[in-house]
Amino acid sequence: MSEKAKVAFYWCASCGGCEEAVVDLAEKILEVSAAVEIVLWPVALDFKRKDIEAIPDGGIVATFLNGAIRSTEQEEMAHLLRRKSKVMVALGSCSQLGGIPGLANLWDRSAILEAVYKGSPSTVNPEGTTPQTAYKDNGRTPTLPMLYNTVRTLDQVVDVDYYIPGCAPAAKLVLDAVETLLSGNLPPKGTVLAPDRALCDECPRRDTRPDKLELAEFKRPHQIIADPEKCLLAQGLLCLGPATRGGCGGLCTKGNMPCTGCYGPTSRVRDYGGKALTALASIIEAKDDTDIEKVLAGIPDPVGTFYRYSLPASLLKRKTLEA
Amino acid sequence: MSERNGIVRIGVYVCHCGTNIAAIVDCKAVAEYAGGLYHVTVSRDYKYLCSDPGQELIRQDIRDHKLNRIVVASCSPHLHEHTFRTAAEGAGLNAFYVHMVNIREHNSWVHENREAATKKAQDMVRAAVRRVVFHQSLEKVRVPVHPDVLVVGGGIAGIHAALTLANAGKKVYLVERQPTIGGHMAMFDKTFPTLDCAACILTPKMSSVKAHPNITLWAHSDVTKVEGYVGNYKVEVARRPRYINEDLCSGCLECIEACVYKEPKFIDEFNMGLGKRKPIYIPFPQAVPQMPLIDIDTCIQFKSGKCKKTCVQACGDRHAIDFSQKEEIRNIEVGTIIMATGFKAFDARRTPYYGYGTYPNVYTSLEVERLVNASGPTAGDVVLRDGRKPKTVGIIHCVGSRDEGTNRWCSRVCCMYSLKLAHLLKEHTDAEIFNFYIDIRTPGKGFEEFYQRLLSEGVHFIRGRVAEVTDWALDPTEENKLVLRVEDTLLGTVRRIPVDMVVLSVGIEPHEDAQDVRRLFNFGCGSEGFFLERHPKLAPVSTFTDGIFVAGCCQGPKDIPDTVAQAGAAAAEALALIDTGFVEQEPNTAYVIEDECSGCKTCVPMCPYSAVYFNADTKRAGIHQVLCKGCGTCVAACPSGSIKQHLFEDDQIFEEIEGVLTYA
Amino acid sequence: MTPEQAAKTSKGYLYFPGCSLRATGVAYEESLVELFRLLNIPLVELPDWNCCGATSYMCIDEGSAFLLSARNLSLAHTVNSRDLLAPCAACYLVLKKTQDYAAKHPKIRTQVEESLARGGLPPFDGVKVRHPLEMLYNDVGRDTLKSNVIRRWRGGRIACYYGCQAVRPYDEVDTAYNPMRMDELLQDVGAPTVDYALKTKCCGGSLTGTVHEVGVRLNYILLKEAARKGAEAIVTICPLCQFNLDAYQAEIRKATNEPIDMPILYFTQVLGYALGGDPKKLGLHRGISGRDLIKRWFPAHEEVEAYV
Amino acid sequence: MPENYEPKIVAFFCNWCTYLAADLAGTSRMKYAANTRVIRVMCSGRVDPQFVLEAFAKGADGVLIGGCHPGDCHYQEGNYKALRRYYLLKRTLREMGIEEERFRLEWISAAEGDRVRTVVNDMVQKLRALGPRKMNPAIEPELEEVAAS
Repeated sequence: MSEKAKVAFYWCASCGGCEEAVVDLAEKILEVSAAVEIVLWPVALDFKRKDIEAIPDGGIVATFLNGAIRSTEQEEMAHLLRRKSKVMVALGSCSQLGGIPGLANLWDRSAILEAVYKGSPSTVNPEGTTPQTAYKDNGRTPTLPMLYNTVRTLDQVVDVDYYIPGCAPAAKLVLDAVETLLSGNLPPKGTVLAPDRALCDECPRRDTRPDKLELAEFKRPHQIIADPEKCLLAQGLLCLGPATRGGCGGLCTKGNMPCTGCYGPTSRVRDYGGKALTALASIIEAKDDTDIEKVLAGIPDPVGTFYRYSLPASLLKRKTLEA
Repeated sequence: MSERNGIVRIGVYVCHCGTNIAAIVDCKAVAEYAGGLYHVTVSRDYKYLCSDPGQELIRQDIRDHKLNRIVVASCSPHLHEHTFRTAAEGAGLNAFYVHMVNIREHNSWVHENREAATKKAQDMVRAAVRRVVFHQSLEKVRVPVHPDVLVVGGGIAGIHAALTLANAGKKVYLVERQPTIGGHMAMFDKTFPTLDCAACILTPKMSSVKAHPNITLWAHSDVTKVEGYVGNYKVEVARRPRYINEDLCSGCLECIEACVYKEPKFIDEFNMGLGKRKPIYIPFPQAVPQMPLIDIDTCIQFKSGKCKKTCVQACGDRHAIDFSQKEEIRNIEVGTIIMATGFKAFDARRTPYYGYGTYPNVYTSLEVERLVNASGPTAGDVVLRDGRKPKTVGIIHCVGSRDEGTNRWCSRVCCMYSLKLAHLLKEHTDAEIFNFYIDIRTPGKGFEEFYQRLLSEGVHFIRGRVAEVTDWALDPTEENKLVLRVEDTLLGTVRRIPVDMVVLSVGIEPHEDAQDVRRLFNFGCGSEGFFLERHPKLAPVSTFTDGIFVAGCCQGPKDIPDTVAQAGAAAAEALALIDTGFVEQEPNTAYVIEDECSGCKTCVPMCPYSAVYFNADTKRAGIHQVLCKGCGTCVAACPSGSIKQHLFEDDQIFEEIEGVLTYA
Repeated sequence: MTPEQAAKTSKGYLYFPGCSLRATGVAYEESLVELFRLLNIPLVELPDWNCCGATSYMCIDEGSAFLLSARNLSLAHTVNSRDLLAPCAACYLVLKKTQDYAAKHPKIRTQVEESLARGGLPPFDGVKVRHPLEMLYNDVGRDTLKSNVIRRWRGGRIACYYGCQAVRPYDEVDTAYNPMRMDELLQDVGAPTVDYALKTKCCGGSLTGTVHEVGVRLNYILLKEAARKGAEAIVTICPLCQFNLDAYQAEIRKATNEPIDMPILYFTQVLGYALGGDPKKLGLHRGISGRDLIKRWFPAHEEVEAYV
Repeated sequence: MPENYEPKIVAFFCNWCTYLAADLAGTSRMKYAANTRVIRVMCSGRVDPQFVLEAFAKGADGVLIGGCHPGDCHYQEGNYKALRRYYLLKRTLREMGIEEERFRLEWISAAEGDRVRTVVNDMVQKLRALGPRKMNPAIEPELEEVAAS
């Protein structure tokens, strides 16, 4: 056992979907577990923080960390695991780009607590209780991790070696990544362990997109019955496949749903949203200012659309608020 | 970056441009600042970098310090980018390692605060230093130049340019909108200051155009489409029907004689409506091509189909008259284009206070040109519209010129032609003549002498802008006269001058469709509508579109000598291109990194030149390098960052952005 | 009448009389009211209006002058969305000028608005200032006017005199050079007009009161040229022009020995009479000069006749 | 607002119209505020939204794009592409808390040197009135007092 490579899995601000991606390895997981020694996997196995602290620095071959960093606990664990690991892998959109939790960057901590614990219609909280980081109770002071104002990607907190994109990542990518890491034949640091072409490359609908596509309006999926063969963008749907890294094999587009961009940008792009925006705006047909505005009304939530998974990783990182 | 581009050694050069830059920007401080930037090996300021010693300084530094990037902070790249690129090449450095920072036009000339201007210059230099790190060696693309030339407009400018080129052995297409070439000059009687007859010097040139084997003349035709780029323009010309078959017509003009209208009845455009013509007509006797045309608005055959067609009978066996003639489209390929579309005379109705159109005896200068012309509607007899002969004439200068209400510019010709018309009217009628002027401007060879001559001929000159031409009479001397009310600024009093005839010396304007025309050809216009030259002094006949040149009044008001000189210059520019045989294109083309392209096709509709295409076999986009004009629109559109543009790489621009915003 | 015209005129107009139409120019008001009654167009007087400031106040204190004029605009804004009719050329010009300057110079606008606010008045945006000549020409239209004519023209030829302020510098009433709209309207009711080069030349304005000789001479020129062109009467659109041309003819006769005695009418009087208005109600008895001619041209006992 | 606050504007000017107009403003010696830093692109259509985002991310107070008038683009329609991106980007920026005045697209032809002057001066004036950019909040909020039981 002792010569087996130590591997850790950890989750921060995420939904747990990435854990599913690991479970999705199905029987392959046996091969993985045969090859490695899992030293941390909170979702499945009972290890404690002290177990990790006991491992010498660099004693873990690889940590697969999913989820964004938005609390003191997540930041501490990220630092701890970084120290203990030779290789740090950001697993999934949240860890790589901020993910869905990253949209919290349109607000700050107080606004979020206000909405979640007081403002939301389904909340019953007559005393207006909100989470406290510490609470004095009979001489004890239990503490809770503190929620930050801003959600960060993993690499904004610690040094990251590799990224596995996706919300959730395709099981195959996880498997390939594990195999690559175990092989010792490591790609350059910073590599995203997925193809570096946009999704269209693997989308079966690509050939149905007209060479010169110009759109007169944008439609939302509930407004039309999408043709199951034809390019979704050509049907007016907001498909972000052209701007999004491939690797998923077109799971959504095969399911007749447009790509929402969870695999993030290719390596040549600094701001996913900027490129997603240009992919759509560039092919609008209208020329007149009011006509253009009319077409753009079909994109009611531009930030939520273009930065659905990547707001913390974007150039602006978050919404600016009054000082 | 260093791995990709080797060891970067940058030389920064800050130009004083005499005091043009140095007076506002602290050039020494900028150079010192640049010297401290990463990768900068040498940094200097210098009085005139574009001078020979300035260029040599750069070349010497390249050799001595093994510089492989050059940043020149001086004037606009539109002025001297070529100079400094060539200098770098002289020292063996690829031209595209040079980048210019504009600290003159964009800085010292527009700012007043030395501190702010210097800071801005430092920001811009820092951006450039960061940018050039990412520059790469590039090769210029050579494109062959088609040897044929298109000349648009058959006035004196177009005629002279066409003949110059044709005489040099080049094939020329001359396209003219009117049924005849000759333009405005053909309407003039005499030319100032020599008073030689306009027709005598122009008509031989018109005939040579028709006779020249190298010139294809298409009158009564319009350019309808222009595609392509320098050296390779594809042009579509629509030849409007004259209803005369030009191959069959012998130019005998018997058809005109034979027309069922025995007397000319319709407004004669060439004579400014002072004469009459028939439905089948030739604009004027020396028109080229020497061939009639039919006006379908007045021809009975076209209006009712029930004409005796005496013209056809007169034409007889030649069968040249063809009522069914249709517009013909011709497609040609040329390498260069000369725009010589001329001007529009100011419409005197826009100055209603001068009574043109209200009082019949108010004439425009062009009408008077026809009136004094021996081949004009009155055979040179100056008879007013009411049948009288004028005993007094008032000539008002600057009508539609130098006027906030109409056009602000000087027409550059109305002083001289007003003097000429004063002389001719005096000669023809012995009338008393008053010139009303703002200033007399005679800055040409023999011009001032001509003015002195007029003074000695007893023509009156009253300095003042005429307020109005009116027919209200204060006393019997003004009965049945046109009264010019004017403040005589030399006497300091308001005067009323009663005259029989008023001549409005109208100014020069761009054609009404000048904007459409230059859009068709894709080059620039000034705000007033005259075609914009590339540089007012150093490239006066070039446009910002390579291979298209301008000559004559379409570029701005000018007289015949200047027009001819400019036409010659435009022809010479075209010849220079043709005889070089190729043009070197700025290698700022876009290119697809095929391996990275997903084949999403977003880029394909971006390109107006169809340079971007989708390869159905490889499922990747591609860009025809020869067709790409380097706008970069597809680059900005590519959602996966798989298209790049030479000289405007993403990395280079990002570095510039960060450079101007980073405080070192 | 087009549907747009009908909508516009049936809504009616706010009316700003100004001082002249209540004094020397009372015939202008009388004829305007009568004409609008004949055309069945509502005319509502602007409540609590004040002096427009005229052009003289502008020269002394622009700030206060704008405020004076803006108060009227603000009142009009409060009342309703009808256009504001200013028949006096001076009122018309000053109101237009206030709007124009406020639009072009935010500082003026702010000052005026602050002052208005202190008086509890709203801003003065959005009120359209109109002159009856242009309003009749555009909103009523030549065709409607023509079809309402029920009296044949019995008078002589007319010189149309527009004066300076209605056509300069704003050209909504008509162009500054050779305006023709009044000519066209009068021709429509049958009155022949002459070519009159002095249509927009100066009537002397207040000069007749200040530098009297100069002012009167200007009127002499206008009258004489009209006569020379064969006109027997001058028709105006401005109360000051009308007054200047009308009041000093006796003085001119005395000074020049020329038999000048010419009726000076408002265009609303001529139009009103053609549409069947009562001469008295049109104020035609108020003229000073050419009274005989006025009586002959506009007889009170004249039966209204069907005139198609 | 800090004293003597001077907004910094990154300006992307197209080579054929607005850059030349700025040259013309220079040769005409028109004076305007020294707050812009011009980056030359061949066409306003080259302006990738990322450039604008990058400029704002690196602290620009304003971004100005200058292109040829509609119908006058040297490359026929690049300016229309710029226009479409501009509108979408403007909406996106607004939601990111960047005020509208900070991002501007202007059509300025090569003959309109004076327009460069007025547009730059106007933008500088508006940005001065607006003051410095809004700040991002600190990632870690100030710890609140521990509540007593």
